[in-house]
Amino acid sequence: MAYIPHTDDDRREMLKTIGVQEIADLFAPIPEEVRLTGDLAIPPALDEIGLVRHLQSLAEKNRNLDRYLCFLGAGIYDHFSPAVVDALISRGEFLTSYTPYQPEVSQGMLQSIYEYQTLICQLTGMELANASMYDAATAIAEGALMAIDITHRDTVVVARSVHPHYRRVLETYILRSGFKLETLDHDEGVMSMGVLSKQLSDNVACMVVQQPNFFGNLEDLQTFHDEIRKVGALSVVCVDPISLGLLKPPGEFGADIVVGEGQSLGCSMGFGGPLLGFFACKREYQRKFPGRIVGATTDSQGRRGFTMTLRTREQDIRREKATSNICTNEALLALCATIYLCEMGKQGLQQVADLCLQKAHYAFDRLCALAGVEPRFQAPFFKEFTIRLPFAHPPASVNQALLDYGMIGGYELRKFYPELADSMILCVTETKTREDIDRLVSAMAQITG
Amino acid sequence: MAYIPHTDDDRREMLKTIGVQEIADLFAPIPEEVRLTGDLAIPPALDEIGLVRHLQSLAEKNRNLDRYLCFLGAGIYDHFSPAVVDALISRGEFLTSYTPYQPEVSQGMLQSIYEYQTLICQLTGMELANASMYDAATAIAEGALMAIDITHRDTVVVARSVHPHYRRVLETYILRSGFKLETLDHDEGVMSMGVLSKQLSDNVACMVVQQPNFFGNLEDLQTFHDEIRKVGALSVVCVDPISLGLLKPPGEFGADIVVGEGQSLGCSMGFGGPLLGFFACKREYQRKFPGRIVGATTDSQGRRGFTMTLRTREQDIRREKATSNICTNEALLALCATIYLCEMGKQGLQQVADLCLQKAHYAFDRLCALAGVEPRFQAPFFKEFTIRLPFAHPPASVNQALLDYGMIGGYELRKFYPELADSMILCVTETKTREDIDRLVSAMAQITG
Amino acid sequence: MSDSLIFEKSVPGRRAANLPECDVPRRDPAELLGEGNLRESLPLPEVSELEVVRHYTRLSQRNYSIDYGFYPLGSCTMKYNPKVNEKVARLPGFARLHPLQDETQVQGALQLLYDLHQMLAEISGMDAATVQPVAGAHGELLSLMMIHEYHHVHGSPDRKLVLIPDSAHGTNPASAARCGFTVKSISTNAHGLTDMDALKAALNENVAALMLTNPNTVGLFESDIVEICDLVHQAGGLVYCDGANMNAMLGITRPGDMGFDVMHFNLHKTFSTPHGGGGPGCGAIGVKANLEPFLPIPVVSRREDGSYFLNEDRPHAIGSIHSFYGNFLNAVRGYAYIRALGAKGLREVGENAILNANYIRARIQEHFDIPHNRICMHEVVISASRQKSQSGVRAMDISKRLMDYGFHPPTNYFPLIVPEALMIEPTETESKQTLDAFCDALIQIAKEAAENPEIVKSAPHHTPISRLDETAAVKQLNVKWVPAEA
Amino acid sequence: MSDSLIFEKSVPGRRAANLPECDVPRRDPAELLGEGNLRESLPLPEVSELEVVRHYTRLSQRNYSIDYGFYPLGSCTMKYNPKVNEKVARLPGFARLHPLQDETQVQGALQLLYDLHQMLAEISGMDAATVQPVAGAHGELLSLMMIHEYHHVHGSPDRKLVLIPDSAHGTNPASAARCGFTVKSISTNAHGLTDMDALKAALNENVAALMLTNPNTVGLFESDIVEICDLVHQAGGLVYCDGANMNAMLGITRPGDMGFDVMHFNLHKTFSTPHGGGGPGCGAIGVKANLEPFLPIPVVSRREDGSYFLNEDRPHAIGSIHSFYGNFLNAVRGYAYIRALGAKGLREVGENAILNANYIRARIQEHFDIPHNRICMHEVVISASRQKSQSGVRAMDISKRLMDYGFHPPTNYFPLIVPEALMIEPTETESKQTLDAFCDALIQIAKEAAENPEIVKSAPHHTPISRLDETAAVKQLNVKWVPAEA
Ligand SMILES: Cc1ncc(COP(=O)(O)O)c(C=O)c1O
Ligand SMILES: Cc1ncc(COP(=O)(O)O)c(C=O)c1O
Repeated sequence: MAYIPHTDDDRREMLKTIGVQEIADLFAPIPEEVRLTGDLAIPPALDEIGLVRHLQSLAEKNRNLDRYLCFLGAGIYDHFSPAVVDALISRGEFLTSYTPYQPEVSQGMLQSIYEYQTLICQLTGMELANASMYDAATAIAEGALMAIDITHRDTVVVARSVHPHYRRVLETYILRSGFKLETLDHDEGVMSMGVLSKQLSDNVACMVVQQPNFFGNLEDLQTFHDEIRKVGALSVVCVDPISLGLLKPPGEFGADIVVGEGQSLGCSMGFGGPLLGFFACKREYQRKFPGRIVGATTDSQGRRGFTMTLRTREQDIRREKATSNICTNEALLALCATIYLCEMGKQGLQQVADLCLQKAHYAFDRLCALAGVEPRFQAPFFKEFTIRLPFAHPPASVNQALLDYGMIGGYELRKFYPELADSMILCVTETKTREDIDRLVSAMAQITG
Repeated sequence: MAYIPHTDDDRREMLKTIGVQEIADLFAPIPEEVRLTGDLAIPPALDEIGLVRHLQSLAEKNRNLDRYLCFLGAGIYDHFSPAVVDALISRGEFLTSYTPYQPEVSQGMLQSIYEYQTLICQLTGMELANASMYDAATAIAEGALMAIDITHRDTVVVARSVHPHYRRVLETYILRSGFKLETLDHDEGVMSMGVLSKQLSDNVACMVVQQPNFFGNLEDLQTFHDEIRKVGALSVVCVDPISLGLLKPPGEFGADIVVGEGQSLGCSMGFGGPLLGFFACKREYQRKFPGRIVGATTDSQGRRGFTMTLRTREQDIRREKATSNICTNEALLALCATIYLCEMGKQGLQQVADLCLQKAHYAFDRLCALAGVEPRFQAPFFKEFTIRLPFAHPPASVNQALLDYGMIGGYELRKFYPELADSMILCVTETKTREDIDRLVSAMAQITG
Repeated sequence: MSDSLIFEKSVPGRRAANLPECDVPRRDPAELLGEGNLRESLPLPEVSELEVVRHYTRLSQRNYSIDYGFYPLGSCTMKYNPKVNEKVARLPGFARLHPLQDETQVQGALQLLYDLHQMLAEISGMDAATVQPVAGAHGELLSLMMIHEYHHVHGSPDRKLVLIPDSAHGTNPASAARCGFTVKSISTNAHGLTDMDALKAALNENVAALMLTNPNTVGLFESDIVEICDLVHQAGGLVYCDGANMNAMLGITRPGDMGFDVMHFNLHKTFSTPHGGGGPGCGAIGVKANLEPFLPIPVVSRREDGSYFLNEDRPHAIGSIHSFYGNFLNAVRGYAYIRALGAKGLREVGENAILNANYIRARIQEHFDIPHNRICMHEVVISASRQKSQSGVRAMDISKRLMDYGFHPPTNYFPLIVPEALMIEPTETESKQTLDAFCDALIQIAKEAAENPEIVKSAPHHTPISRLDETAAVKQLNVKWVPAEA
Repeated sequence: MSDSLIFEKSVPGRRAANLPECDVPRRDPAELLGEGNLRESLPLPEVSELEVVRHYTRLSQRNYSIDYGFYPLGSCTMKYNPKVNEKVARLPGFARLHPLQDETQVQGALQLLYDLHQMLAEISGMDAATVQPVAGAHGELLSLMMIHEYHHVHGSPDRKLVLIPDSAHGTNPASAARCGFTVKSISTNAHGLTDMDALKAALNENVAALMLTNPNTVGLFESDIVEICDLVHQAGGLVYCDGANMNAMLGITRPGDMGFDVMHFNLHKTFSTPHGGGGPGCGAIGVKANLEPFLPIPVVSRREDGSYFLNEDRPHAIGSIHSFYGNFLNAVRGYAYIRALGAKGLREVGENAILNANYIRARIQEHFDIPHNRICMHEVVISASRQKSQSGVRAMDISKRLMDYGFHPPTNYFPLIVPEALMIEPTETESKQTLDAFCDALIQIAKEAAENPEIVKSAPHHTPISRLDETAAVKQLNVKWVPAEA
């Protein structure tokens, strides 16, 4: 049962037209020695009833966030996705189309990509945005490689306050491409400008920074850009798109390349995938940026139409000289973000950002009022903050205890930041009510009391 | 927040165009004395996040059948609905359209109604089917009133082996329309032809029978039709559409009116609604049947098109002389049944019916092998059967116990059939595996052991 | 190009559904069911799943809808159907619930019904409500049965007369007849309102009830409503409100306060549950205390301990009109809509529905006859009489031409008392831009009717099919596909 | 008519989302974030929810898809995307799961990944697999990084050369360059297969790997594959299989058995996960034991007690190429597809994909040049050279004309080695009727090219827009909307 419509008569007629006796005759080009004789050793076929029951039983083995209050962020966020988003992206015309190579029959996808590119520029304050990258990590890596290509320099510097998983992927891409990667340590949870100026040199192609950074703190982007401009290095700024409802967009600090994770823009958490890497840069790099892009033009009757453009940078034409090897991207997630941003609109995104800010600070203030719980850093923060827990109640055990209160606790910093083993990052979004936060605080009080 | 797009500027301009100062001026025609002064006393508005959480909490208070094995039938069935059904009926073009009054822009709905009518005729062996009725109960009632209209007789007879809720609705409709209703008792779970022939007379407009009947047993439709024809009464046969994958369709017994509940055809249980009453009859009654109907015709260029037809029977034109007062019907459920029947197709529906038959008999045989559990009747059955339980373990207590085994037990007959208070009707459909049935049997063994 | 029928794509032996093998020992169906009970053939179509998806995806693209564009079908309140309601109606806790499960297992569902009934009563100024009726007409039928029982219990079973304005929707007289009442039509006066003299003349001890639509089907508020109700009550009759036009009253006024004894709501109009191509709906009714005892069983009741149950201990109940408890999943959608809006949101709906209708009236009044060109409620009824007399262009022609401009036509030829009627109901969820574009189109069509009537009479020109031969559709009745004789 | 942009429908002050009020004491954002960090304005559009629904519903209707019609885009395997996979991918147990939840809370997700890796390895004849790459190109990149590390660890870090057939997809050379390799093109012989002499000539101790697509992009099986692998291995290189065309091999043959060391799958081609307008995909890779140590972290491992965990204790891992574990919800869809088909179903896919491609080849061979007109695998590559020489009609013109017949065109101008290439991949889920209708259209277009070339050169005629000015799209680059200067 493989969704195949052919009846025996169909097959007979088709074999006759082809001029062979039976299907196996069509395997002639396949050397005998590599033809399978028996069935593949995989479980027997499941009918649709059995399949759904099996998948439901696997899903039931997971503790999902419809049943637990989630205060865990660190790159994937429990933001609210309005019902209209999934209702529209699940329409077959979007879901089951492919890259819009033929514009005359794909204006639906092409126009929505053009609208996505516009929204990302509006959000980030940049001049040009591509159709999408795999995720924030690979968007950072491709941005860094683009900076190397533009500056012809061989070294990338990344702040240690950038998400450790992003830094791991950046390292893999940069080292495997034969270039160098240096890390600038954090100082009390933010980049230290003093150390930065010392560590920069004229072989630095670009510096990667995250705003807000991994600990939730705001970096000083103005001084950062002043410093790197002194050595002619480009900036790659990874942003939280929800924060841009309130925060000054990186474009206004003169950022060269702005990337980020678009999961927060209406996409499901999906155990970490699929995700959406958005990518924007200055107009002057229009020959250098990776990925696809859609442009507006007109048809023979002067009607406006949209088409994939600047194609000569791409792999199917430039092959080894292409600006990136990306072909299939995260198009449906970009559509998801597009519909989310239109549904939120100007006032909605500001309101979501403000709700996150207010609730995170309400939680922070009430938690830090508990004996034994202290703020880990002093820097301003947006929707995530780092707290230090009492010695007797390390993050892992607190999180274990929180589970019994029906909550998923914060990110345990021990693994990538040994020096912060006693601390965890908590995240509070618009989906948490005051009562939810109060329940967290009372649970923490009891656990660490 | 009521999905209203107007800005203050919009409202100002519109009031100016209308020529009034403020909105309240438009309430002038509403007498002062009946104008509300304060707010309605209903709970404050919920934002979408709060709304979904609230509805989820209400839903969580119910024990749903994704978490319990359901052996309860009695009119609403846990049949399998392929994913393709909900995927297609939730498309906005079907979901948010209304009755296709304007054919040129509604061919999608009109053609699918024409296809629905064809499928119901193919299933029931009848010549004409309408676009849908509210549910099986009202379809029976309207069928009986149609028979009264055709025969000019004033009495309807209904077999007591018809679903008690259907009989209650039939009684409400018939008595409230000023006609008479008589009930023919069952004899060992089926109609007794002897009693039938005695009770029939020439003031009987029609007799209502259900196949399989409420107890799951097969009635003798051939003799039934022979008997009622003797007194010139019409037949109203209520059928289980899944059983028609195997059973001879009522049309082949010369049934006049065939109705039934279409929920089994891919529609969700939804705590008893919305449902689908299908309605079919002989071609000769084309002036008399209730509800809407779609016919094929051609447009000015000879292209085939579909349109609502035989309109003059309907309420918007015939008013008090209409064949029924129905306007809004169960159109989307009819589309659901249409897609279900195409997805199952000839072989699929036969297979579903056969699976139900085989599994119901497997369960019946194994249960009746238990000490203390006996078949209540001897008649052949399709997917439901009635068993008698030991005195010490009445149906209600057995069902209560089954809950702890993660199962929803059978229909307790006590309420409408006091003489069968010791019995329950169990239903086994294609959604139950052999292992599920074995679990039921072992649970029953322990409970009644 | 018209798409072929699913049956014309069928190929013997083709399969779609992926069904399980039989995992229990098989027995011969003939032995289990009796040879005579088995069908020889099952002539259903045989197509693949991809063909099913393509067939109905393509059909959906040839079906106008609210999600596609402006759908001003008068008296149907084609407002935006919120997607969040579809999401919550599909929660397993609601969709995967059997109606005969023990009450202890369905407390969430019963609580929702109970709370919805309370809110509907409050919104309408009634004392109780039930969502058992699944459509407006079904609610009319139930109400008339209860009125019939009321008079019976109050010793005047011979009140056989139901007064119905000539402008009423066809379901009103049809429902009355269905309950064994005789219908007497009440004329509409020159102002488009109920003719008080005709009413007074018709009132006597035989009158069981007056069925009144308010705002009426000419889109006007029955300003004498309080006096009308008093008159009927003094004559011993009850007053029924057809609540199809409730959208204009939300948060502004209430039928209960006007003196109505019973009314039906259309959740699939006023409370945004989707019309689904013609259904399912929900025709809940609200009743004053005098009619409460006659509500159909089961009634959702609440015990002291806060638990809910299906109460059938109701001696005066008129019986039941549905196999279970009505269209529950539409009750979930209506409940979600009311909880999302709250009192303030409901009032906004009423205000903006009335604003939008009057805006359209103001913008097109020079171009079309408006029988009663004064403040209207949620819909405006115009007439194409001027066009008809000048160039023979009729209401239907204007409707067909509107399709070429990308709009779904208004309701045609209703109410019957307005010649060449076009009933336009914008609803509150349409933007000013959309209303302006619609008015511009109507004004353009009025111009075409005057200068180039042919293009209007032969419309539509930009639809998958042109006008259909309706007479042939009746004469050569073809209501099901039959395979061509082999 | 083209639909206006969402930005052109924006009206200041309009709102869609229904968001909560702030239920905690508000503090001044400037005080919390620092004045200098606040943006002055947020120029996002302001529309209503109904406008969002209508805008994207109308846009979707102007977008060709598999759900709408035949989509024979070569090398993309546009087979039916089962709706059941969308249903299970939306279960809260998968969609509402955070990747950093403790392992004990996500055992169902880890088990699914573990079992999927096992099944992919078995299907491809490899020893291990990972779904961390989110597209084929991403899988290529990962594989080349692992090949690079493999040579490094085996003492030949200077193997800098990757041999790639001239017919390969552009992602192959782009990925190789991205890993610091130099690319050497291997020519295709007159039979459309790898030129063995050219290969032998190119093989030396500098060769890190051969990247080969099998079946190749001319739709033919590389019959010398076993010898090819041996040759490369003897020269100390590894052999990478571009598995984009795996649909032809399912259940029939396996890359692992041919000698390949590593391959990528495209779950969004072979295993039916939807293409989503260009993504998301899943470019899982399969590796032989020799490359297993270099798999990216974390690796989904299983303990003796049957529990699953994310294993980062992998000293030779090349690092990570994704922020978490790949496109998990597409892994769920791929997993569901394989479990639905089982071994027999997978074989049926391979057989019928090959049958359908050869049927099209046989039906149109008289009308178009077919460079290698012998048994093909899952796709057939034809050339419009005959038409071009006779009437100047090019492959692109034929593609545009196919739109007028209601079909999505095949892939154009790929592989580059076939002039005026049209790559047709029907997949196994299309019916004989659809294939016949497509072939009839192609034959009709061939006739038109001969008798009335203009109609083909000026196509498409029945699409929302005609051919676009691609040059202007580059010259007057307009890649975002900007508000008209006030
Ligand atoms: C004024 C009026 N009354 C009653 C009805 C009947 O309601 P339903 O279609 O829900 O049966 C309608 C339906 O359109 C109507 O417009
Ligand atoms: C032959 C071939 N190789 C590689 C790829 C790249 O795969 P993806 O688009 O998933 O990155 C493609 C994609 O179309 C292809 O056809």
